[in-house]
Amino acid sequence: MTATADEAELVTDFEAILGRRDRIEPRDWMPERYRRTLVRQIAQHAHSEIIGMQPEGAWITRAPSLRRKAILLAKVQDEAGHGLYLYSACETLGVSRQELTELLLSGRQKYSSIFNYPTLSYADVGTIGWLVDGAAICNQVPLCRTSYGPYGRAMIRICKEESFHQRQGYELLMTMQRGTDEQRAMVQESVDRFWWPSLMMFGPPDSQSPNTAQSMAWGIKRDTNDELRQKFVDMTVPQAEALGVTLPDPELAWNAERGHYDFGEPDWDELTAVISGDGPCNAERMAHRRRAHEDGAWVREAATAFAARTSEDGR
Amino acid sequence: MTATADEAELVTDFEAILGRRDRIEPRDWMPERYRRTLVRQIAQHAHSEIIGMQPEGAWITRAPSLRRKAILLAKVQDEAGHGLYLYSACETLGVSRQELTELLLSGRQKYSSIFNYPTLSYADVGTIGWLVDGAAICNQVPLCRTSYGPYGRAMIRICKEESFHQRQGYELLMTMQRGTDEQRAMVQESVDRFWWPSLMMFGPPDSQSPNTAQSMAWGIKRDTNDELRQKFVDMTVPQAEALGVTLPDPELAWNAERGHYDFGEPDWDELTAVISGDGPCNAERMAHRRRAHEDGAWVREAATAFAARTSEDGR
Amino acid sequence: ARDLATYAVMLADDALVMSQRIAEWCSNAPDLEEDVALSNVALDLLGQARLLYTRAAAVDPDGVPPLPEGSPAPPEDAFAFFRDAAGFRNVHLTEVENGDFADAVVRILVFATWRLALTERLSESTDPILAAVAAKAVKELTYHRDYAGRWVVTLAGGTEESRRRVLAAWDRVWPLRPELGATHPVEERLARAGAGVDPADVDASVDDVLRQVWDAAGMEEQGHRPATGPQGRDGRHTDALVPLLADMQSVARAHPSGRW
Amino acid sequence: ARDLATYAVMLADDALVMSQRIAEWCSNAPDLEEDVALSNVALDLLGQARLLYTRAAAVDPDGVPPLPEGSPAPPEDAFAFFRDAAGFRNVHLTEVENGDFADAVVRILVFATWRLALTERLSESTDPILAAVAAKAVKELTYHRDYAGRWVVTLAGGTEESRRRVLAAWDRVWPLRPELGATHPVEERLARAGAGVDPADVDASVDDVLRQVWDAAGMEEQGHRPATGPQGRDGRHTDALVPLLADMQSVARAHPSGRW
Repeated sequence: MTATADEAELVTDFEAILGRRDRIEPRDWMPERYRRTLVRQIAQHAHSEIIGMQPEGAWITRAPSLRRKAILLAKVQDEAGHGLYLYSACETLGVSRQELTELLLSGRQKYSSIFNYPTLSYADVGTIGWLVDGAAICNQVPLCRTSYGPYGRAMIRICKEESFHQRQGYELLMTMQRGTDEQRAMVQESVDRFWWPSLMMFGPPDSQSPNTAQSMAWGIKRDTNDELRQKFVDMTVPQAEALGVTLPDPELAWNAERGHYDFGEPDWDELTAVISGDGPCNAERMAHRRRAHEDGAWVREAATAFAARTSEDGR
Repeated sequence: MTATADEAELVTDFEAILGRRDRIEPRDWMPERYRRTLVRQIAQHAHSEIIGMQPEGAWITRAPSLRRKAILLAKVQDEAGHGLYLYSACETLGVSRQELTELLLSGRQKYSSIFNYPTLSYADVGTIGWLVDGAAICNQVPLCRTSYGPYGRAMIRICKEESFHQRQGYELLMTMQRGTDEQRAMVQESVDRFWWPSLMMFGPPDSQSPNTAQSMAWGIKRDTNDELRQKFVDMTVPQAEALGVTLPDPELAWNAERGHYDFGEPDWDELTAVISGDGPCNAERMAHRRRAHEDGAWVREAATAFAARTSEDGR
Repeated sequence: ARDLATYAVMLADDALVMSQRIAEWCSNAPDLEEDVALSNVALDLLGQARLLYTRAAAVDPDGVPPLPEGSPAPPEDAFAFFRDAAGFRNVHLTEVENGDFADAVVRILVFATWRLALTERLSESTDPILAAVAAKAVKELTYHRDYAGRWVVTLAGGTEESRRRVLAAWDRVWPLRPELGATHPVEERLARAGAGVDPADVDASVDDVLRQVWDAAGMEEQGHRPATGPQGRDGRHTDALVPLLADMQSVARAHPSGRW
Repeated sequence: ARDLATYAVMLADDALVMSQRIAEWCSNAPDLEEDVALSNVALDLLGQARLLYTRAAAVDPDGVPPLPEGSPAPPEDAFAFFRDAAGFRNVHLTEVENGDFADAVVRILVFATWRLALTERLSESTDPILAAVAAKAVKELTYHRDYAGRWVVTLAGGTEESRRRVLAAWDRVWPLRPELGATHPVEERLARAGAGVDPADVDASVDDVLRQVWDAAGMEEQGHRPATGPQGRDGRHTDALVPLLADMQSVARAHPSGRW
């Protein structure tokens, strides 16, 4: 990349890299729309990790065994860690964490709609691990091969941890299924609440997802929403059977012809409502995040002032 | 009372009223030291009602039956009401509630040391009713005949409600004693914690209570600390037996000669420590009160501003 | 009978959970008078809840949640202490966290206005007990509504800060308003039978009362109001109910066969 | 054996209750890095608690709190979830409410400095398991102490507000310091037997470390320190422990024979 190289040449190089499925790195030239799309996607992912700490984090203090408490605490800690990797990946695209935080807090950038649903029992900790992390993994595994280097590398690390979380969630549900009748009822009730929202995590149907084609061309998306959703359903139905829970969809059935499970249509109006701010917990999640951020302002200011002073002192 | 009447005459009149056990009223002349002693005593009593809402109030949300929740909520509400009467009585002596609140919050006026002990189980709600309200009643019944009219009348109303609370507390303990072994253990553990602090509610021994003589002469105290303490012990021991709990004092024994129960010496150093701020919950109680007061400042300001505006508007 | 009992439990749960939230104000109010008044509101609602649970248990004894073995607790306590969040039927407005004093009065105003509209009609229920409970509640709720309404007007016309706060409280409370007008199938069936009230039938009159308060307070009418179906009435709650119940039920559950 | 088990429970309760308080910071810290670091501290302490409860149960199986009938919970959970406040042996420093971030770091600094001094000696305990648990804890607590110490110095030398807040936090935490030096009879007997540590023996070295932090932070030495005997070690607690336990134990107790 030199100052004299003209735009067309840069685009050709860029597309050549994509063509051979190689990675774009921070110092490579990239089209502004590619950069902006990536920033939005990575930031939304990072924000989801941070907001996602809340629904599960609320159960750390109430975990019903010390072993489960340790597992959950470590998991939520991992989510904070994922947020850190992803904000770093985003910073390589020239946006600071502070800017991204402002975009989250002002509502101009989104986070995954799934975290606007409440967690009402300890079974939800298991269900989130199984279904929500499961759906996240379906979404994310292809992103390990995404065209932007820092993002792909962050995803590799994240996916490894997520699949660990998924197994732990499933194991919790399995254990509860071997417990009392009340516990089994808790598990079923939790799965009933999370099934449809999990399907919506893959976004609107392809017919209503206009940006998919461009993202796939850029190699920052590898499969369409509907493909991923189908993959998730196919993966999950046998797990539900092994677990002994019923997925709340009467249309769910094996289709031998397609070699896939058929399933019902999610309530897309609900998804629209949740994305536009009218989900059950949108206000609560944002208020929590804003409060934590505001409460911590004096600490961040103190750290900055202290760093400035000690570097002045030449210490 | 005229402008020409000289001091000596006023004092004579004042003492005549005391002499015939009649009441001093707000518009009567009174010696400045009498007024100041009364303000201190009534304010301390009012503050005790307000601070006393905390240790019991913390259990309202956790009351183990709806009936007990209603009883406890009504009781703590009564305490707020007692605070109101007593601050009003104090205001007739020319000190505003706001001034008194400042004196409490700055630590210049005290409240009863008993509220610096924690409440650790629901049995404490019963024990506070039985022992703490019981001790308060011993202290307060004589004050119904106190020389200052508004104070005496407030005490009549308060004592009536307090003895109702005491019966409810005792009844809770009785009920728990008919419950499980664990509940009986809770009751005993609670009585063990509250017995000595209850005895200390009567203040230091007479030998170390220099102001008692003057207060008795003024008719704002009717019995000495030790007399009241003895009365309380004599009243309480048979109740403890009926309840089936052991009072934690090996020296406790009937003295046929005196016609009273003998009992051990409370740990006066502990009382000194608690009064001087080193009790188990002093910091917590004051911090709670200050926070509630500060959190409510904007509401009080709004009410004042609104009242000023509407009276201006002639509405 | 099952419907009637469920309906009584819905109304009882609203009252109990709201009472629990208001009771959290105890010793935290801006002034002693407000401590007394808020305790009063909490006590009234607690009393309504107890009568309604008792009615539910009388109508449908099989619907009372099972107690731990050896527990001597009365039915009202079985409802209060031995159900999990998913078993509660209260609306979200009653369960969300407290916020500041402006939230408290806005929330009480909306809740009491709505519940008053329901209970006024319910006092003519074909179920004589529900009718009697409702008739008693009408007086209480009128006081709650007027108390909260006065404070809303005071805060709106007080200082800049109090106005800002009361408007912010409206913004937080208002999204919870639509659920109050959503009809649950049980409510619909009972309304048809003359034993209950369909909340949709009082929705407009609730708005009328609230509009009067807005006018008196010089506030704009609240806008955006997304449609919603029953939420809490179907056992779907916010996160906030879980810690509320954990706290409320902790002693009762620690001593499952305790006697209080 | 009874003494050894009691001693292990004292140390375990300190770690569990402190861990529980620190875990409340989760998703509330001033920055992501602090969220990660505080979770780490909480996790380390939780791990210490689990090992110590398990040791206590092995040494004195009769001392394990009784579980509800049919509960498959391991001993560590019997200790954590099926004791009431009066059964807990932790010091008050671990149980009081959280306050702000300055409280958090001051409290962790004091706690970790004290516990590090204890565990350094305890790693030479005649009980080989306690010694091993302590040796592992030494590394963890060193990190906790250094982390908190760095923040105390940073806050003291940051802005006016941060300095004011860290000084206020010291004022709140300091009254809880004397209890850390008070010797419980169990500790005394075990120290004499070489299995435990008498906290009085490390009291001066704790002060030395804290003094270094004060110096680095340019703060005055803390004054007034009323003498005290054991409090929490004897089951005498502040009000703050009760809601902490109500929350922590709520799910386990709601499902007394649950399997997790």
